Amino acid sequence: MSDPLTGAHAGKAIRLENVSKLFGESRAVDDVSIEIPAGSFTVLLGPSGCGKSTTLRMIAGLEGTDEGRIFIGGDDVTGKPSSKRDISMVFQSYALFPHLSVAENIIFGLRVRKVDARERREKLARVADLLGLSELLERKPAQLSGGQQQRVALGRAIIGEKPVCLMDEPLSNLDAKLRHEMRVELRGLQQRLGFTMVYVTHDQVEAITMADQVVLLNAGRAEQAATPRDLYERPATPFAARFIGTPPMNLIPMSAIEPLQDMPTGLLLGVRPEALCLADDGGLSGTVRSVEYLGADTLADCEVSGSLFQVRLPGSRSVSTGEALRFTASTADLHVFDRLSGGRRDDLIPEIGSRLRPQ
Amino acid sequence: MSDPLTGAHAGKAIRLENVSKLFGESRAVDDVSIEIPAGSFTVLLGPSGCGKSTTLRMIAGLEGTDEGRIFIGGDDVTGKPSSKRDISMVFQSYALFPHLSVAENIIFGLRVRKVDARERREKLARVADLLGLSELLERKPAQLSGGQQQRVALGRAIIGEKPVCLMDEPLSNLDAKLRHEMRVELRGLQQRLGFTMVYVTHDQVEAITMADQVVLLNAGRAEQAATPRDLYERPATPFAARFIGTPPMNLIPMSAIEPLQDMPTGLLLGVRPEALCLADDGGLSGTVRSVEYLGADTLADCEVSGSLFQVRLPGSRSVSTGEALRFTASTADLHVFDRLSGGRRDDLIPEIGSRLRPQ
Amino acid sequence: MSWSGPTLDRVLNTAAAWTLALLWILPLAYAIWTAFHPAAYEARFVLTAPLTMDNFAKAWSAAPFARYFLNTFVLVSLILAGQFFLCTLAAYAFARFEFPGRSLLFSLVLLQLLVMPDILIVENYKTMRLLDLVDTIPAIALPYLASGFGIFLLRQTFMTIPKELDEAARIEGASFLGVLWRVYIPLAKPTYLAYGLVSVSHHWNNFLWPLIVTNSVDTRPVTVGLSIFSAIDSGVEWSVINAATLMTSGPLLIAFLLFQRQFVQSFMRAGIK
Amino acid sequence: VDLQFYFPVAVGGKAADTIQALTDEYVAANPDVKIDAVYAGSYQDTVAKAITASRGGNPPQLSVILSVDMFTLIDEDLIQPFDNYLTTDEDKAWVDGFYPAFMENSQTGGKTYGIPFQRSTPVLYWNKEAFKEAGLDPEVAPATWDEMVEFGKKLTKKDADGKVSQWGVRIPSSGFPYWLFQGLAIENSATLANAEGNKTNFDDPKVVEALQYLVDLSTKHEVMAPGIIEWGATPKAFFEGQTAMMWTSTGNLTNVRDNAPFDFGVAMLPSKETRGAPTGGGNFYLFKGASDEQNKAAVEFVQWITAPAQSAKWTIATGYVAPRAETWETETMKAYTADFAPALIARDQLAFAKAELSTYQNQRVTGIFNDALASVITGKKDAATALKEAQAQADGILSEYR
Amino acid sequence: MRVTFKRDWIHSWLLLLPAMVFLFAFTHIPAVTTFINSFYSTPRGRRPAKFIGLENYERLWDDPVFWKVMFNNLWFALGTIPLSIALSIAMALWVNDKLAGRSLVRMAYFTPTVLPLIAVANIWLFFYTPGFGLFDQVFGALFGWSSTNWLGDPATALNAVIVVTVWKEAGFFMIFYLAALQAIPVSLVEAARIEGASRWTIFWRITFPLLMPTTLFVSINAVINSFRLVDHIFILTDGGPDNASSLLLFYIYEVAFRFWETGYAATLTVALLLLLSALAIGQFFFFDRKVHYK
Ligand SMILES: Nc1ncnc2c1ncn2[C@@H]1O[C@H](COP(=O)(O)OP(=O)(O)OP(=O)(O)O)[C@@H](O)[C@H]1O
Ligand SMILES: Nc1ncnc2c1ncn2[C@@H]1O[C@H](COP(=O)(O)OP(=O)(O)OP(=O)(O)O)[C@@H](O)[C@H]1O
Ligand SMILES: [Mg+2]
Ligand SMILES: [Mg+2]
Repeated sequence: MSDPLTGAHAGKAIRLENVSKLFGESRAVDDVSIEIPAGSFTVLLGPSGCGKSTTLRMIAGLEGTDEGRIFIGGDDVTGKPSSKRDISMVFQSYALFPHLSVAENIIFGLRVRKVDARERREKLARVADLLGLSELLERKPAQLSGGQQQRVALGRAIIGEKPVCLMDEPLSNLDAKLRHEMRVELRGLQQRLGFTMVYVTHDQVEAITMADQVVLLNAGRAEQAATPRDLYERPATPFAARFIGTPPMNLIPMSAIEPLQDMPTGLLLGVRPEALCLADDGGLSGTVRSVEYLGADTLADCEVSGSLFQVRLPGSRSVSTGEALRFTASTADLHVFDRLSGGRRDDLIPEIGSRLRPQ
Repeated sequence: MSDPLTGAHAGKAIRLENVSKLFGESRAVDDVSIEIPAGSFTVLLGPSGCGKSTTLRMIAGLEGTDEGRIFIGGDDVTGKPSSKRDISMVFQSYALFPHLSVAENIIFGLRVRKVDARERREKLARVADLLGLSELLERKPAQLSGGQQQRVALGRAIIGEKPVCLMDEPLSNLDAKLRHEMRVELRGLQQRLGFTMVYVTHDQVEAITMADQVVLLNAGRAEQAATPRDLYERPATPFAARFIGTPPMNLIPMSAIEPLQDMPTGLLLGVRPEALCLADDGGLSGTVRSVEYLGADTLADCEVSGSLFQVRLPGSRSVSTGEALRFTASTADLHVFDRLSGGRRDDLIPEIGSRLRPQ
Repeated sequence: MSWSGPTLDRVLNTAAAWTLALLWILPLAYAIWTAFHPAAYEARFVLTAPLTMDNFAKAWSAAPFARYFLNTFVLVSLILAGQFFLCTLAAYAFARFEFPGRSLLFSLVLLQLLVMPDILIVENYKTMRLLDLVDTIPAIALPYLASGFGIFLLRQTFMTIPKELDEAARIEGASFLGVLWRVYIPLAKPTYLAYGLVSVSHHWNNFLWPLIVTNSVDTRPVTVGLSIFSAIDSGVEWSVINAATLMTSGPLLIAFLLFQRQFVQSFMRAGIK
Repeated sequence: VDLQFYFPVAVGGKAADTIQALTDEYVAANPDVKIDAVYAGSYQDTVAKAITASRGGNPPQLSVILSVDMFTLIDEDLIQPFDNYLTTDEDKAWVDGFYPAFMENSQTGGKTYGIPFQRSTPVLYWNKEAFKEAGLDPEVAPATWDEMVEFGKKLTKKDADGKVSQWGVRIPSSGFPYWLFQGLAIENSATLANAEGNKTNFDDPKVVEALQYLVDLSTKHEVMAPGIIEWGATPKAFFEGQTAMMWTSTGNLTNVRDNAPFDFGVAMLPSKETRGAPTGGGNFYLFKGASDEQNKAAVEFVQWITAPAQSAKWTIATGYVAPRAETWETETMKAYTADFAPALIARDQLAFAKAELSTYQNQRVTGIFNDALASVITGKKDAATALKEAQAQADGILSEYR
Repeated sequence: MRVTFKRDWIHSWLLLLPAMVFLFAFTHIPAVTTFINSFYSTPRGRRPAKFIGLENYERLWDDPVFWKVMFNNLWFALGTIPLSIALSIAMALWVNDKLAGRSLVRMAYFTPTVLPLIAVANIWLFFYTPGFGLFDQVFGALFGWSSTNWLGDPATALNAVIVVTVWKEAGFFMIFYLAALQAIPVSLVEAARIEGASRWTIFWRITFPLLMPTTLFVSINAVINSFRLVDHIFILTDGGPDNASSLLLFYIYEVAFRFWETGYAATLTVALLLLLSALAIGQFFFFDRKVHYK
């Protein structure tokens, strides 16, 4: 096929080596090292203020680094200006040029690089086609809906066929339906074109559905880098355990659970609401404190000897506050963390699992 | 208890009688009649552009009505200006006064109504306490996070103890976590204080989790008004069926389903992805076309003789494209719609259920 | 724009900015030089030149400046208050209401940008005479109160204020004037500041109309006092003129120096989040 | 009686103070009269203010305005002759007591419209040190046009590049070039306008010759800077040694005495066919629209302020030429001139002085003349053509007044 | 809704009433009177004004000074407007950037706005004076130039006046540009940088187009000012030599307040107004295509 936009531009790997960024006294990014394989879709995930944008902007060269080095495709780009890094970027606010038409917005970079008119036209046609923008090329950004603006920003980023594309919460201004559509579209595009994607979001659903690799950041530090499934199934820290999954994982000090009170202190037991199943007898017994009906599911907060466990039940199972429930979980769904070191204690899981088994 | 903010101000009922609104030629709201019981939490739900905001703004008096009449607490308020309708409102953008401190924002209405300083102080203290804003009273809105701004807007709305509170997508600018927290908080507050809430959203999760009554709007007309559970379990129209529930209900023409091909034409079979269970044999058999991993769940699109069914599976069950699956659903989970009249055909369900039962 | 070290580009820009700044401040620098040195050093710039306050003394005694200052202050305040009041009301109407005659009236306002009151001196003098206001401070102020520029500027600002704020205030029970007072005016503060500065500096320096319409020391502004030193049969005495200039525009310069940070920052904060 | 009286100031702040002081003195002595002396800006501003106020129906009773604006004010029908209130023989004698040169601009059609008050005349100032340096007798000023050229050549200092550090003479020509030029014209026995103010003689060959001489000073003889020469900067140029001689108003006497860092002399303007100079400055005018009583009081005030004692104070404070011979006879004046002899030169020159150019629609006609002079001085036109065109335009304007 | 509409109308008319009273009393009625006067002869004491139809306009057509002044004014406008706007943009960009000593520089740019033009004109008079004036001293010392009679030579007089005007105006316009620059989102500039644009490209392709609404506003002001700012001419050149530096308003002032030909002055005023309106309207049309409004 003669379409140069399809798989023609191979991605480049990105490496951050002990990168830090200070704003005044505070370390917005603190000694972060990340490996981003060429052609991968990597998501930087974390709560607001954890340094995701700052990290991304350092990769883009919009922000200088205070410590450490950054490599793109093996070249040290630490001191290079953005315009020399051969990357593209989509901003949260899209940063479309309001005075330029959609077409002019998309080919802005080509114009800057003095690509000749014929080539510009051809590429524009292809990109517009790909993104379904062909009808809108003459409009101004203000005349577009949010999703269409999003696509224009995307078009501007991919037309240059840069090996690396950076995105900072590109979907956060869209409504839920559109967000879902764009997720699928973005992921498809990246796979088709093969560039390296670094994608910032604080929305774990986005991260989990799109990423090859998720880098979880917390307070300026990299907490865990893993595939979405690993992150969900084997979160490395209590923070990761609570951050990934809605509703979040139940994380209870063992000292608060009767059968486990003689375990070493400082341990946390983790179990996801959806991993808890109702049992007729055995397991833990609790009282329903509050109920949230979600249609497909119902969430029940159950109190078990002073601690609250959240349990996900099918929407059709109606429960009411005050009701007594018994529930259990399979050993494979248990997580144990050491509160002090912050790490997993997988060695303890069989022991704990057996203790919680209905006697 | 001497707290006048707790249950002191009873809500007022709201009635819309054949209300219409024209913008030029187009009917943004078209002959809508709604009953909103006093003290209820009523959600106006619908896709973008369906006329939710316009309806709400007519209730608020910010927009005139072209036809029909509006009653609040039995009084015809159709011609009255907003300032005379004794309501409060929270805007999507919060509409906090950027030049005023949090405290001044909250007591804005009291000042306008020349409530004396002592009373203002007392009420402010109580509201701030209630919403956890006591530490922030001196800040300017720009110095607050989205969630805090939200609370300030809420404070401004409730301090006046108005019998009616209107909200236009108040949570749409917040991130997922915060949205969840605020939902619980808002609902609690309304129940505690007892005012009538009219709440606009396009997010069905919000509607379902919070509402006593959901009014579903579509293209300027009221499609269905019901409790969330009714709406989920017995949607009145194909539109309601697809709009409520994520992922949306599978809605397939019967003619495309082999065992049902001899049913009357123009019928649609509806079944929710979460109502489909894997079966070892019998039921429908299909091939997995695509898979979306969501952590707790996995969504699989299965092709059954040309039609796509979406099936929700537990996250732990790994499926891959190309795999063959068999699934079934209980008769109680089936919905049948007449495409022409747009109504339910519950009479046909037993028949269809039996046909789909594994033979 | 934060990143990047001291590049050549940046050095050149800084140098150019400073050069221009020096050129721009030259007249003021010269005024200061001559005002504090004897007349003999008007055209000779030697560092050893003796300092003197004589020029100020001479300038001060040439006219009742104390009274003139007071008059100017009253005049400028009056104009500013009047302009703020009239322009605010008119701008509010143009920015937020639909009413018949709107575009016609607005073009009449814009017309005032073109028709300078300075050309209409004779007609306006007749009006003042008719109103029996000749030789009063209000007479100096009246022709300038309804300023097309002010109305235009405030209208633009009001139009940028989000409509929800207006609506929120109305829901809270504010009347249409209440909305103006509690929402629009506070949010347009930077514009008021900028416009105020421009207006004050313009009217502080206005000369011909005040001279013609006033007769007595009790009503005249400082510029009339200043004019004693210019247009002189006996040649320009720069040291005295400049001393007088510094004296008369001193308060403005100092006010700007004091407020410039606030002034510029409030401009920057004008964007509403 | 209430009187309002506008006055301009053209020689610095002291003038305003002096007028105010004199007025106060008069009011103190005549409690039934109240005089409101209004400072009205420059001459230009004063006439604008007076006319605006009159048209607005609020004229002053009395105003000091340029003597040359007499015809304009008559034309506007704003002023009345003093004669109505100068009926006694004594009064008539008083009018005759002013120097005739000043009265030329103050009377027309046999009526007296203006009473000379702040009057001046141009004189030549020279730098004695520069003369000495150039090998000239420092005590002798050039007496003729030729001498001025001759001296000027000696006084002009040029360096190798042709850069001039000191010019010989400086005759300013900005703003109102006609005034000093008129000195040259009079010296060449030319009259620029008739006494009725309705005919000019701009294209008189003698005028052309005078203008040619002025231009030659720069172009041919190179003793004066080329182009328009700024009036206001002239004294400073003199102090700075930029020029060894300058022509300027007697109004500068005090300034030069106070600020010249060298010994200087003051002389009459040099002669061609005759000595000569125009007069200049402002007269009192009596405005219409006042009551008889006010007019009488106004005339009495004018008589008082031009009386020797007051006039002497005024002259000493400002450097203006006292317009009556008797003033110069007072002890104060004698003491002053003994101390500062140059003050006498202006008075002596009055014998040769003529009326300043003044016609109907005066500002417009002189405007035309000024433009013509400027165009010749800047080399845009030759003298004869420019003056001829100016004359034609002036005729166009003045014909209706004949 | 009809009810509220009516209420809005009355509110707006009431709001506008005070301003309109003043506008009519001191601008529109006098302006109309002026217009009517332009068809009458100048009243002179003994001869009242009489209707003379278009005679004043014929005179204007034949008046060489009018055409000269008109030409001067065009040159003046061409000299001041682009230069002061360009300088003010440069100033705003500099002052908006992180520049060493930013507030001092900003202050320097702004001083001309605060100083009275009449007083400042005297200072410039000194700068321009041949021989001992500042420019001659500086240029003489630096380049060995011989003295130049800036104000006394018809070739340079108007340009000298232009320099003073640009000096006076640029700082004033800078303020508007500064405010406009603050309103441009930083991310736009960053996006352009990522696309590889140089500072120069960013300015011409992004910043400058986004400043267009401000440029429209400023340039209309500049056009009006180029016909209005004449105070300094009184002191610097008095319109000379031979009207070389006279501008339309200065000429109107001369005709009205020196020659006292009010009829003709009214005619000139009408001409000025027509010209200004034409320019202002023309500007709107010219810019309207290029201006991007938010
Ligand atoms: N220009 C700046 N000056 C000072 N501090 C800054 C600046 N930019 C960011 N910070 C701080 O650095 C930290 C990290 O900011 P960053 O924008 O990278 O967070 P983020 O993870 O992108 O958050 P969000 O999800 O809210 O966008 C925050 O504490 C923030 O306050
Ligand atoms: N001021 C207006 N002028 C013209 N049309 C309008 C105006 N306001 C709304 N509309 C139109 O009326 C219809 C209903 O708009 P409305 O804002 O009520 O929708 P909505 O349900 O609130 O949508 P959203 O979820 O996007 O806020 C839309 O088609 C919209 O384009
Ligand atoms: Mg961020
Ligand atoms: Mg809406």
